[in-house]
Amino acid sequence: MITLEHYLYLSGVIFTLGLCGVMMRRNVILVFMSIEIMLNAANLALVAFNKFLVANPPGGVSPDGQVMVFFTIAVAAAEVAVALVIAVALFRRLDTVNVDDVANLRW
Amino acid sequence: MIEMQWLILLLPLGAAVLIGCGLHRDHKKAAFLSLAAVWGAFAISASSLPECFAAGPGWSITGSFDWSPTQDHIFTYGFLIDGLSQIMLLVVTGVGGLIHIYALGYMKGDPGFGRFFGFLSLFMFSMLGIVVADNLFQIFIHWELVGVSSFLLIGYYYTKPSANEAANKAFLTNRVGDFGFLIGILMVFYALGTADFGLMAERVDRAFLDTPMFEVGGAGGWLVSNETFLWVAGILLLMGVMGKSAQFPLHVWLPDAMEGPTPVSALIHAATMVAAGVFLLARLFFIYLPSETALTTIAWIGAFTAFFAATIATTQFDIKRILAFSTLSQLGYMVMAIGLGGTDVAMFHLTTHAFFKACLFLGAGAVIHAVHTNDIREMGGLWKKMPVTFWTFLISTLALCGVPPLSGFWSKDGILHLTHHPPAYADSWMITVLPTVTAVLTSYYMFRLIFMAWFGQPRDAEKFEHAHEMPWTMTGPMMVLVALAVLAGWAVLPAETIETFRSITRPAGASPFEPVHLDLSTVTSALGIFFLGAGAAWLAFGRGIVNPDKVARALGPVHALFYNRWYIDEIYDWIVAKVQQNFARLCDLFDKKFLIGFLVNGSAWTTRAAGAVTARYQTGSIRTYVFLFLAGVAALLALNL
Amino acid sequence: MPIDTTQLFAVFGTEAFLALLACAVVVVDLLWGKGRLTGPAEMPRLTAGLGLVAILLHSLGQSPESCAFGNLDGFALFFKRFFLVTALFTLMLSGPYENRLRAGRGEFPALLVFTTLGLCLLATVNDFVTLFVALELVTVTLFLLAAYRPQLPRSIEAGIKFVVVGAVAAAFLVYGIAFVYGATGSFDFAAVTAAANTPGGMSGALTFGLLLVLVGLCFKLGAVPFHVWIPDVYQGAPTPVTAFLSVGSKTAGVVLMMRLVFTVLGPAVAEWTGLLAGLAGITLLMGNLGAIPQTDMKRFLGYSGIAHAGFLMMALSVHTQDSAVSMLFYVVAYLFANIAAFLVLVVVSRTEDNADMTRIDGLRDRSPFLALVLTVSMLSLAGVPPTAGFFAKFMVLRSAVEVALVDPRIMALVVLSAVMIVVSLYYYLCIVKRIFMREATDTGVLEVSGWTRGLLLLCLVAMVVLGCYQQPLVEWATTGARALF
Amino acid sequence: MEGQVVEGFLFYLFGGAMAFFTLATIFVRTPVYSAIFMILSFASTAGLFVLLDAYLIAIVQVLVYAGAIMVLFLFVIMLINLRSDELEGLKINPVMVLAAGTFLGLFSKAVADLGPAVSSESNALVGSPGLLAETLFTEYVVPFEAVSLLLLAAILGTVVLSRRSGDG
Amino acid sequence: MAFLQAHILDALILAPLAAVVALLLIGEGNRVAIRVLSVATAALTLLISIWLFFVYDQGSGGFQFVVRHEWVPSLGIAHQVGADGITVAMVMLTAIVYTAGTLVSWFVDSRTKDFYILLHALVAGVFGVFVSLDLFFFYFYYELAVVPMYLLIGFWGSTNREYATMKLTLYLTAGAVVALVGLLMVYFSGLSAEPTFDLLVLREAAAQGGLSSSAQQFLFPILLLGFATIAPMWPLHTWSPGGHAAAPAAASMMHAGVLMKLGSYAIIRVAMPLLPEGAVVWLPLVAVLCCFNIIYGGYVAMTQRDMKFVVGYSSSSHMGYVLLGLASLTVMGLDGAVFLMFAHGVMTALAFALIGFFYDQTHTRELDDLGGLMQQIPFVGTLFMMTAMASLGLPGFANFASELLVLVGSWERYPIPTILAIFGLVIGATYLLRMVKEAFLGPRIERWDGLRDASTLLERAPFLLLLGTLLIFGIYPAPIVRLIETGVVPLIDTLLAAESALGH
Repeated sequence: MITLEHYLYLSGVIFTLGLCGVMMRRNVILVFMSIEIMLNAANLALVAFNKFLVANPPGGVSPDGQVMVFFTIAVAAAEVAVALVIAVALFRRLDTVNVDDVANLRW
Repeated sequence: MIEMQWLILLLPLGAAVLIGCGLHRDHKKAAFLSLAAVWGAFAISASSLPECFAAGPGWSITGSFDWSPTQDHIFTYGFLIDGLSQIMLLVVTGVGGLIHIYALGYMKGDPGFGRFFGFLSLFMFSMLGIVVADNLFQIFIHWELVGVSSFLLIGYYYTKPSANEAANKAFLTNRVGDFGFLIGILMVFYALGTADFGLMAERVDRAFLDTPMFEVGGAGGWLVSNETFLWVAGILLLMGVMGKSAQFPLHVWLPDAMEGPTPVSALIHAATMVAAGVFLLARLFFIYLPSETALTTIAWIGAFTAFFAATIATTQFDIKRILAFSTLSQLGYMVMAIGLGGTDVAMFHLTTHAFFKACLFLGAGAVIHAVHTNDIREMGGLWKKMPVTFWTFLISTLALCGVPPLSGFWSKDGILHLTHHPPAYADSWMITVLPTVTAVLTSYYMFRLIFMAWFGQPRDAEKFEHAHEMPWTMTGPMMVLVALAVLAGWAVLPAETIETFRSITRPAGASPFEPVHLDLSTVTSALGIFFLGAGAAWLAFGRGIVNPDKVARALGPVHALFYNRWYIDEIYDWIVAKVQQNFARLCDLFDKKFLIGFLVNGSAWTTRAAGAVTARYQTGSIRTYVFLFLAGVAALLALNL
Repeated sequence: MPIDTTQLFAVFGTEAFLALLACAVVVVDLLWGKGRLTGPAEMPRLTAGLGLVAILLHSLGQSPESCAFGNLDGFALFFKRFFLVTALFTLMLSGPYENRLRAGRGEFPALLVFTTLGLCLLATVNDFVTLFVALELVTVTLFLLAAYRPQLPRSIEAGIKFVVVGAVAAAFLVYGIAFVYGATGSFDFAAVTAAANTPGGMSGALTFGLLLVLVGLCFKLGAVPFHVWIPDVYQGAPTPVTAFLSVGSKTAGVVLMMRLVFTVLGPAVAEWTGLLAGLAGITLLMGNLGAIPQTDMKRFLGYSGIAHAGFLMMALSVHTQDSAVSMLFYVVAYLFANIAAFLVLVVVSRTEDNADMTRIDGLRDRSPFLALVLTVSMLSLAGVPPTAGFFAKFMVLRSAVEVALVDPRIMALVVLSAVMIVVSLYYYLCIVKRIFMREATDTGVLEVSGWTRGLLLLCLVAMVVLGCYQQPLVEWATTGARALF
Repeated sequence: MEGQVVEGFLFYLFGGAMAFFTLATIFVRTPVYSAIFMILSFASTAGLFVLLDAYLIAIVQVLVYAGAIMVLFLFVIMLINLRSDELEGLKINPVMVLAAGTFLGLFSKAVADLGPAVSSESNALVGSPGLLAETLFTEYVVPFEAVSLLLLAAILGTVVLSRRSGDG
Repeated sequence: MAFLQAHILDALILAPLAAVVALLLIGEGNRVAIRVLSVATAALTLLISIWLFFVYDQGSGGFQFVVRHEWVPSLGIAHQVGADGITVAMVMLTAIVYTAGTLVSWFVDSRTKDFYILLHALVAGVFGVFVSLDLFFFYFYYELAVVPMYLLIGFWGSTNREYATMKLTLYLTAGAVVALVGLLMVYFSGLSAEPTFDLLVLREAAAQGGLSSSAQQFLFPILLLGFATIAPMWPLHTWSPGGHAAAPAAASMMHAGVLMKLGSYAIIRVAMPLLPEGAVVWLPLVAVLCCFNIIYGGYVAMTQRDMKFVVGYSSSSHMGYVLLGLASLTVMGLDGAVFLMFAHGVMTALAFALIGFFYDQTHTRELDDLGGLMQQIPFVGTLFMMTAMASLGLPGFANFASELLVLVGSWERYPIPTILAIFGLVIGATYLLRMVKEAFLGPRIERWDGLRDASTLLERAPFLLLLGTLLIFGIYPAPIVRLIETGVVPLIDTLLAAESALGH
């Protein structure tokens, strides 16, 4: 039987993979994509939690978790837009999208 | 009512203050003020003399005010004029006044003339404060003030490095003495619960004899027997005396102090200040009285100083230094006399010594003034040029050597008499022999001086030509002093006056001693001692029969020891320059390297380095940042989940 | 479920006005800013400023109110006003700076208003969904503002770093919210409070979720090790943005942390003392040490901000009412000091937008007034009387010592903070040293406009007055903090 | 019983696909491929959403996420036209992997103690768009408005930043 | 007038603060106005302090002129000022040094305005500390006094100034922070029913039994550590000599003269009355450490070649006597300690003023470079010599009178430290005389022929003011001793009661 834990572990693995992507990819676009993967994992967890909530109130379970996913997706969209415009600006100005090349502000 | 006696202190103080506040620029006014002050003080002191002699022992005039009143103890400042201080007052103001006059001539033309008289007045104030002090703390205050006046006067020629060195040496040596002195004061003060001399004398018996054990430094301090307590306290107080009266081993400053102008040497370092120690011992005799150990110690220190200084005097060439060592020696006599219980004799010798030694110094000053050298090897034959000075000098020398019937005979033989019949606690053949040998040495070195400086051929023709007799301002005081030196003996005084003098200068409890009688044996022995010493000097320096250099060579190390003042200065120099200075450097090193360098700067450096290291983690690389972020998350979770 | 719009407006009036204002600024910009209508180029900024003033006045008239969507209590009101003032100051601060922008001049105030909107919303939130959205509103607009001068490599770099770390933080936040939701079944703060305070209610999932939420907030506040973005972004971002980041964004973290710790966790926070104290300690340590070797003013102020976050975290770890009051006082003190410092920086960095420390060398001789303001600001940051910063630190320490007497962890923290106060004084004094004891390397004329001068004077007076006469602010802060309990 | 088997099969299918495509996204060298794998990964997620009765979300996932957002990514990738060979590849740092692993381990600890609000039994929640919409527009009206403003601000900001006429 | 009389202590703090504000408004170029205003302010505080000296009712003692303004009631903070005998003495000291300092600084030509602003701010802090009867403001003013010094030394200073001033400021702040933590612990310790910073309430509570003795023994060392840093007690003294040496004349005067006294004042005012049993237990440690101050400080002073360093180390040596007096737990010892704070403050201010005077011309204070200055600058030289004499404890100067009280007072309880302290007098004489000799005496050095002596009244006034103070209270200390004792006696009563309660 597929339980909540299954979904959660899947979500956790995906989240961690996203994290690894953020830390290990050089291409800033890929870094952003990895972040999207993390958010996606969170969405999965939200939806899964929503599904497995104990139906306490008489009116059943409200789809709060799914609503949250809406917001997450919207926010992610905005974030991506902003991130990408900055990436483009970076490319225009410095001719690179390698995160290792943007390490001049330090110490 | 405010007592007139306050003026004794206020006059010199006022003079000093006025001179200090600007009058020093006007030499005449400054000198006048200073003289007026000292003679005014003399007059006031003298005014109570008849009353004092009439009333006999137990007479006193007192007055005091609260100087620093605290709940625990009210420090007072006052005066106590009893027989002892009465005599001392007269000596100090009288001799002091004469020397003031002498200084008018001696210091004539000196750019610091006004300043000099200011210092003299300051000194008079300080010294008189010791004399009239009615409590221990006041005496300590003036003890210090005398020290500083002496410092100022020794270092009067402040452009001369040697004078400054000497002044510092004098001050510091005295400070070392005062170190013990103050501890002694504290011990006695807490043991008796008072610093007032009158009350102390009343309480001393009960306090010490009825309490077998003492706690030094209150509860938790050391528990000592009253005998030990008294001995320790007595020795500590004696340290003050050693400092001021230049007793071995704190004598080193006095010969160097001759760097000061000669009137200063005469006033401070012969007649008055150095006698303060003796005076103090007489003042505090009641403390010593219960402790024979302390008295013995005093006697030995005095006897040794007397001998020791005399040996050194036999080899010196600087006229003032010879006199200085002679002073040391004589002070040793006085201290010894007190140790043997003879305060009255000591005070008497103090008085007579003040006269003739002051006169000797003034004479020496005149010589120096005339020939511009201190070295007796460069003098010679001066008696023709400076007859008045010569005669006063000679008579004073005779007085010093104890030739009857001059005053020195009476006082010194009194002491010698004491040493021949010492009290049981100090009974030792050494205590008899040492002073006698010292007396022989005294005649020897004084006549060595006389022969070398005054007789024979002038060794330095130019200087000899330059020599001349002194103006009356200088010779006058010398003549007065020599007259006193001649007359102050008992020969010319009525018996009852002598008796009064003895009784008033003898503290309660001290048993009186036999006066010196002018009988054949005494005179013979006195003359014998004199001729022994003077004759030896005559042989070597008068007639040249014995070559002193050969003797010196024959004596070898002994001569070297004497000539180098028993190497005491060298030892002290070593202690100061090596031990103390190195310890100071060690402290400095500890401060600079460890406290500042290691702890303070070290922690600052560590912090800055830590800052630099911390900032290095901010690598600028995004992946590091995300990693750190994740690491933070993992750590948080690991610690709290 | 019907919505009572009157009540909704009573609670969210400020936000509504801000939204309108943001749109208005955009419109004004379109009309005037792009040269289509003749008028001063400052029109958008003026509009935003006047609007903010009006909204501030409106907010001053508001009284505590609450509805299902949000909770406008005394605490929220305090911070709304705080954010409005901050925004206003930043707007004034950006005046001298704006001339350097050739593009986006009009949008700058608009974005600022959007950020303020998010900040104000944050003060009112009582559920995690709104929290997340409002926080992202703040963060995303700040991403944009940080990279607002894409022609400057520094600015882009700041933007990139901010975006990456900020998005990761957001991901953690969402993930945490998801777990909180899973553990309690609701996004409401009240549900968490209930769950956390029932025996055994603090499940692993809830802890996990709350910790990740905490991480997301630590990111805003700048608590170590979630501070990594701060120095770089502060250094790279345009100076007014840095100022806004340092005050507004950080305070957003403070507000939410306080809500989380004091309200959401409630009594259960006692279990978090060690955690918070640990974070506070390491933040104090890293912030203060890191500030020492800095040579760029903005970066320096970034580290200084981390150090201050440490102090705020310390108050948080104490979690008494007194400590809450002290945090409110602290942020106000910090506001004035930082605004003053950044304003001076804007002036001295002149056209180059270079905040290297050599810029302030010899400032005393170039402009005594600026020197005075910057010095007082540094002293206030260092916590030296008679400045507001002193009293702020005093209050934090005071509240901490009370608990330290019974809790050795807090005692250790107090000791560390005492050491760090000294360390911080060192690096602030180094700035003072530059102002007074160095020769100026830049001899250009410093233009200080009337507005700038006025704002500087205001900050100066505020710093000194709040340092000497603290009672009114303490009272406000007490009113505000009381709402949390 | 049969439903459970089917559910299990579908979970493993979508879940496996999601994990695989995610891995591929991260590990593949060429950004364009990455983007495509990511779209596939998101699509698999949408499948999981369907399994969880979140139909509307699943649609949104496909339309907005996989559709709009990923297309945006693709656009940018094209725009930048990467010289992929020099940029690509992973910089695998064992410490980072360790940290990620630790995180996963701790995550599993949290999953092991989920608390009373959830049960292993799924509830009868039906992801009808109506219910979702009602909740969204009543209970979540404030964040909804806020998110709209967020999007507006983002648009405004991106417009400014992408303007070519810079300020130098 | 009655109002003014009641608020006289407030006026004391406000006067320099008003001067700060006024100076901020005066143009920088108007140097004459700046100087006159500054000197006038200082003179005003001097008059106030003298007036206080005479109107303080010694018969009734205790805290007088108490004025209380509620400040932050919720935290128990009130601006409360008041003065007992100790306060009056310290206020006099401050006013005297302040006046002399403003006069000495008359000739500061660079950034005159800034200089005076900082000086006034510093003095306001110092006055504040002395008159505060509220722990919060006590600390507030204390920090206020510390920080202006940073710039005073940093900009107008000399030798190694940036290092010295940073060290000094950080060191003192570190001490202050420790003290603050300690004060807050006392505040929360339950000494008073409600936590309050009101010193009068706290003192009353402490006298009524106070904290448990274990709590007192825990808290006292914290306060001691904090306050002893500025005292400065060995081994926390290293900020002081360097700081003094680097500071400009007026700053050294304020610093060594007044600021350093804040530490021991704080111990007397706060630590001892609030934690009497703690004090009884811990003061023996102070008695031991103060020996290091005296002996070690003296020996280090002996090796210094820079005159200000000599005086600086001598200051830390002298503060050892103050600490010894504090530790003595006798009326006499404590009288002496407070009196010595006063005397040393004036003396060391004079020393720094004089050194500053010729340093402005010679630009060196190295003893190796100087010599024979008495011939070129006899007035300064004479005064310096007198200062040295005062410093080495010569009767006639207030230092002697106070040191005597300390030594006599502490003998019963601490004989060995007292003996060492007396030996310290010997060491003191050694280095002070050596310094005087090497700088002022000896043959003329032509290099210094151009030196100008203090010849105008304006130049001489500050020196004479300070010297006169030393002499007046040295020759007749009874008035000030009586004054100080009104504050000391109740304190000692409390401490002795605590001691018997502890069963020592």
